[in-house]
Amino acid sequence: MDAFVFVFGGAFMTATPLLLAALGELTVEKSGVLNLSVEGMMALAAAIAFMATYNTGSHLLGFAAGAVSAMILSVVFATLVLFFMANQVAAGLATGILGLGLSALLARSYEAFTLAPLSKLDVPLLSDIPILGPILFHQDLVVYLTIGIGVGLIAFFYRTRAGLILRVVGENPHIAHSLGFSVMKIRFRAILFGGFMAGLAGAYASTVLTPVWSQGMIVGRGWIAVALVVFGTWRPLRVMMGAYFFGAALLGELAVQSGGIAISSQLMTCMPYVLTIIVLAVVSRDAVRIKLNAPVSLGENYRPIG
Amino acid sequence: MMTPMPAWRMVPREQPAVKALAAVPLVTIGLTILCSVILFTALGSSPSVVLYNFFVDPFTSAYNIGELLIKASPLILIAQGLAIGFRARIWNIGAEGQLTIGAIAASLIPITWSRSESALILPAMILLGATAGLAWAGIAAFFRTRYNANEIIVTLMLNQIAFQLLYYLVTGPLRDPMGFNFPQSAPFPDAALYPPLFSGAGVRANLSVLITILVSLAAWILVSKSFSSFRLLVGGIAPNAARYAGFSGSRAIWISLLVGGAAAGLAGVGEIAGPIGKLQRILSPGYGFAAIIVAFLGGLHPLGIVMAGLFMAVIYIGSDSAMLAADIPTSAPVVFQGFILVFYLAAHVFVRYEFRRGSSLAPGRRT
Amino acid sequence: MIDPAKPRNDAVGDAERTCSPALLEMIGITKCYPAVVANDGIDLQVRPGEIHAILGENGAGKSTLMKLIFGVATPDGGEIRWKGQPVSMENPATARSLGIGMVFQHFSLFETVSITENISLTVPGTLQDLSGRIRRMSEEFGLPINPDALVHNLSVGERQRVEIIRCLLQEPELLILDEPTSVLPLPYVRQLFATLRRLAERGIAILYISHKLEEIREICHRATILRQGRVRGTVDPARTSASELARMMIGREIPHARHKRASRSGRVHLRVADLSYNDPDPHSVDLKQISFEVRAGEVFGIAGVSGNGQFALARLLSGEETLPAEESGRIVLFDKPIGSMGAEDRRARGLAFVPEERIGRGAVPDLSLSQNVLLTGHRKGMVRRGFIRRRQRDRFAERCIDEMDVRCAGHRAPATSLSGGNLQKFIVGRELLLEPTTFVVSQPTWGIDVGAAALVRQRLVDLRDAGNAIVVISEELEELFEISDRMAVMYEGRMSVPVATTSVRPEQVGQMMIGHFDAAAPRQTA
Amino acid sequence: MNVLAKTLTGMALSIVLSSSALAAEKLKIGFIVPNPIGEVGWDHELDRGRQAVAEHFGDKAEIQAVDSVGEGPDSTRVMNKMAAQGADVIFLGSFGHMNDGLKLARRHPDIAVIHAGGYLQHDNFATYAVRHYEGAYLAGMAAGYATESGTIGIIAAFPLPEVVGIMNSYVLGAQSVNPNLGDVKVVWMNSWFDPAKNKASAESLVSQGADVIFSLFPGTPSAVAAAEEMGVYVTVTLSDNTRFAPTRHLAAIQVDFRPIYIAKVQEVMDGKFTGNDTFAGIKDDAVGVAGLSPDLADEQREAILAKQEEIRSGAFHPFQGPITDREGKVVVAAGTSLDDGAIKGMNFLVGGIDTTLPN
Repeated sequence: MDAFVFVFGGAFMTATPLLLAALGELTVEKSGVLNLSVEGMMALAAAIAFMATYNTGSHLLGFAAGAVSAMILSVVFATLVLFFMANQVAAGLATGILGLGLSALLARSYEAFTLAPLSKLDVPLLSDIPILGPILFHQDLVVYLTIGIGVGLIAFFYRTRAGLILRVVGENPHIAHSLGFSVMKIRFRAILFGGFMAGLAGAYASTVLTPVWSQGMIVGRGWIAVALVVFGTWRPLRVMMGAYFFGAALLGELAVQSGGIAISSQLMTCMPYVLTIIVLAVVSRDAVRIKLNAPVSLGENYRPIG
Repeated sequence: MMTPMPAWRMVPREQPAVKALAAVPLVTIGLTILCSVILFTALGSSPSVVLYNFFVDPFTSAYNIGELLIKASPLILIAQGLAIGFRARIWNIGAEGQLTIGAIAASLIPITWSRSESALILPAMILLGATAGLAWAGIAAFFRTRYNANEIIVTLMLNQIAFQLLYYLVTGPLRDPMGFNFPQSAPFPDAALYPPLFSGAGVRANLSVLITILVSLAAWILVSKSFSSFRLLVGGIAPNAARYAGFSGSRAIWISLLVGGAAAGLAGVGEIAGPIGKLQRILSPGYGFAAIIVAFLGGLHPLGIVMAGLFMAVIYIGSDSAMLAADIPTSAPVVFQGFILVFYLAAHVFVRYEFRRGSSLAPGRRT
Repeated sequence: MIDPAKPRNDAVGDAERTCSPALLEMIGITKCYPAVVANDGIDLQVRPGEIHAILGENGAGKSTLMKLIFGVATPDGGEIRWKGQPVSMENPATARSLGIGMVFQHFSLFETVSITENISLTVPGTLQDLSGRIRRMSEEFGLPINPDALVHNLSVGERQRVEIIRCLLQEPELLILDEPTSVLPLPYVRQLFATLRRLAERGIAILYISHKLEEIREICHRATILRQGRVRGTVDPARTSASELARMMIGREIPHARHKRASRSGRVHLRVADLSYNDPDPHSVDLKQISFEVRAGEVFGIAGVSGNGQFALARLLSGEETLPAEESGRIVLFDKPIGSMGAEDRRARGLAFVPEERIGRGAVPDLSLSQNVLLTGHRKGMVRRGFIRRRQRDRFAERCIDEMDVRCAGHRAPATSLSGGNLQKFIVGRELLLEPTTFVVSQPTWGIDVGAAALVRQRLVDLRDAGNAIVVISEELEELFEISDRMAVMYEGRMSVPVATTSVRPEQVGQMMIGHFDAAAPRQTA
Repeated sequence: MNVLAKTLTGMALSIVLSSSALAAEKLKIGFIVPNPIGEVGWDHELDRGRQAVAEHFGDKAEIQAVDSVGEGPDSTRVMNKMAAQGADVIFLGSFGHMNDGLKLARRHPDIAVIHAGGYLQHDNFATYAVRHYEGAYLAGMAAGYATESGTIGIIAAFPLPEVVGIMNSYVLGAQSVNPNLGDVKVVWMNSWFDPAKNKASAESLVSQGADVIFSLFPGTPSAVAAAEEMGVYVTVTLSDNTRFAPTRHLAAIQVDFRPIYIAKVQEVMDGKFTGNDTFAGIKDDAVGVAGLSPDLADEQREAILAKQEEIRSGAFHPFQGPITDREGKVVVAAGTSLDDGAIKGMNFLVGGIDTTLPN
């Protein structure tokens, strides 16, 4: 394993929890809802998934348990914003706190337990290609599945009727309602899917990526996922590239250090954040592009009238 | 052929219901208590002991009340600043970073003049800290007004950058030369510390509490009486009307973020010149985020924020106390907080909406 | 009064139309809202192949009636019959499945998706299949559109075509059009009429909602007139004079109280010179080389169909939109360039403005009337050293309520609680109390009742008579003829040469509104 | 004074001072630990110390323990609460508790405060630390023996002096047994806690050719588990981590706070407590090497254990001159060894470490 493969191959794993959560949040935001509880949902799912996998030895059960737990939390959020019309920012933060607290409380006796790692899958023949083989075809199953989900979401948004309905609900819930679509139902499903994805992301972080449980182990990845959605201007492909870029940037920093290159490591650590701001500024300048991709009703609650 | 719809409908109230407004905290607390009884019983602790420690113990001694004030102070301070932006629908999520930068900047003075006893040190720190927090938030304002970059993301990213800057400074340039290279600055001289309000007795409440009271009073007067605040409000709830009136949108963004940043910076000064007394790697246990919740709990109203800040502080202090007295895990109070916030947000709907049976539309709506 | 339940054969020319049984029948339909009875015992019959007008003023209950037919709202009493069978319109889907299509006044189109995708939301079929059908449909009915285009990039006329095609794809037997020409430039109106006639020939019934008498007389076979939620008659519009229709619609003669004309000798208050402006909104037309001046003691009217640049011009005059500093001199107020000034600065120089949108622009819906007074009135002693003086503010609001006869629950009432007419009176009153020397008003009487409209017009004339300059932007030609001293017409971002109102006839101005600016050229006065 | 008065006074006193009267029989001991307590690591070892105190003193001590009280303004409150509840001894488990602990000690002269890792003392504020670097030398030897590529990688959080000291000692140990050792690579995580980054750091080092990695105060075992997964040897601070790398655990620096804790509590009971500093090492059984891999040859293992005894007896000092830093400057002259002050405030890197320290 050389440094190149480490950065560009490892970026897939590093990016996977970010991408899972970001694709979920993307879907939620496309429906016009801003859910800032991603960090909390990931933390709760990480805890539950870890406990499930630890006790059953099954990663599958871990992912399932994690996804369900985050979905339960997302139902709390959905109830607040869809039924009680609570401010979405506040509701997201409150639900997030609940998730963080529950994760630490429920898994407190599992502190610093570890799991057997998930084995990597070699794609026959392809993984033997020099450099590209180990980068692209020597990853764990979830990495491939995540990319699959991303591609599936692209198809969903831009090739299916349901995806179209979701997008238009995010653009204008009033018109969507007048055309007979249930804004509430669609938004609820989107929020639930966001919870599901954040759950997978948390489960991946604790049962595959690290694989260790520690309180607070999500350390801001949920927030990065939220940022990635804006960074990718609400386009799944760009979000996927952004997540990969972010993963590569995080690992690149470590590779540069372990290669003994003398750049201030703190400066390197800041780079992904600085770059996010710069890229955001560049893409946001094009108001038409933002207008065509950003869900116009993002953050506004909708109450059907009549 | 008529199909009467007997379903309940939410109808927005024309004015917030005063009765509901009073009921919200009661409903919230009632639900939270119910929930915590279940939670703490499940954890094997006596709910009554826990609840006593949560809600009564914080008021039982001068020391505890002092702690309450010193805990509430940064929360209220930051929330007052943030609320100004939130009313104008400008979402500053970066108070934590602004607090950090404010603290770093203010610490430069006592670190540079570590033996000074000048009475100017403290005012200079306050000024520098607030300015630095303001400038840090100003970055987000710049990107928003100049490049239309979403301020939520920019302020979030600026948080991370501020933390890295702090780590770099306390492990490098600003660390105490006499401190065995530990990651912290030299302790500040007394002239750089907020004087305690009640000398002796170990009560830590200090000048920052007074500053918070003053800022809250100022915020109250400004929000209820000032024209600037009216401009910001209009910009938030009816942007086209603000445009029509000639209230500048970018000015609202600048004011919102700068005021929020300055308040957070001031809170940062309050921490390093108060309970901490030096620059260290951890300055705030998430005040910047908790303050967002305080702002909303307080209904974005200055007086409400004071109440909400005190309430949050009670929970914090109470949880420390409950941890020791009832032997509950450290994370339990966080869950407790989460429940309170969720219940509050749910209960608050009754202030803004009333529930009616029937299928009628909003009143007065004709087509 | 004609009983619509018993069709009058002599009312309609075409024998086939009259003889066929009713497609849609409404019997005693009633719909109440908490504050008002919007529809009161409405009876209506629509037959296949007829273009049936629903004529009425704003607030007469037209739109409510359409919503009941289309299932957007449900009636409180009465019966709807479709092809003779009682039906219950639960929701728009029910209506659509029966064969009813509706084109709303405000289009139900999503900006960020293509025409085909928009249509696919309500019409079944694969995108590819739909795209082909849209293309065929657009050729068949002379409604040219490109199915793959994003709605975002479409003009208003194109959007309306999309809406119509969307309805037609569902093969409706009844098509409802709500104020279809209110947003349509005149050439598109011609095209629309041609399309509608073609549809009617194929046996599709059309319900045409409008308050524009000439249009109805031109295209509709029958007209049902509504006033205050009740049917006031069903007539053959082609055989009924415009004034008769108007009388039925308004309930009395149109007040033709012409105001005394002003002598045009005052100094120039407002001068616009060679103003061009690229509207960043791609659906709006750009302004091209607009020039005019307004003098003390005159009302200057700007006519034109919506969507020809009037509203962008209004924003540029009010200061909601500003010009770059080097172009500031294109708008001059009392010899002072103001083009790059903000709205507040212009107001301080005596320019007041009433926008066409009342809720959310002219007034903040959730705030009280007192607070709404602050929006523009803060210079009138309501703010001292940055602080609001409540007493002065409230007194101002009360004066405004008094002088304009605003019906409300006092100055603490939120703006939303006022009816459209009362809110407009309040906003106009507020701006008048600023004692402007130059007053720009956009759509002063749009959607308000006749009484309120008359009061507003009277106040504008009073302000003129006091020696001030007034600009009125309106789509209502009658209104402009009533109060303006000179007028110009806007068409596709250009403005005609202004003419004296007394020197033109409405027909000439109508020609100008479709771009024939030379229609009144020989007698121009500028 | 008559009997009645004596009785009344006694009753009053016993009511007023009931808690302290009880405390006279039972010593109330509070423990504050900065993080959640796991299976290994700092907080685990601190907690082991607490358990030892509980066992050793049995009925004579009443124990109160709180974990996850990090540094920051809130730790003060927990300390004060303990003090208010009549604690006689308070153990503070984080360097970050120093200033608040000191204030507490000043305010409550009757409470013995015992603080981990600080450098300031007071009459009733004692500090303790362990000579981690001694064990690091031994773990470094194991790394020197085990590396085949000659490349060792170190993962550390932030360049704190203790960390630098451990790193130096470790590298010196490795160099002492392996003359072919190449430059030691270092990744600074710049994060106090991030399991995923910890693991990625290990992978990064391995990708650069390291076949032995050293996880230095990681706060999480994820790098150790990663080493097992990648098949490289791992050495680690604080606790024996064999459970996380059953086949690849090369050596651990095992710290043991138990002797220090018991000694301190005994001092308090005997009234001999003073605000001194304890810097305990192998000699005091507070540090040692543990979890040595069976892959090490017997003579290698013996050499390591022999070196441990040399350090115990004082015959050997890891920072024994001559030692040169990265630039080749002599930082410890031949024939001398660093004193404790210099060790605790170490701010240079010995030659052969490929990284930089902030100034």
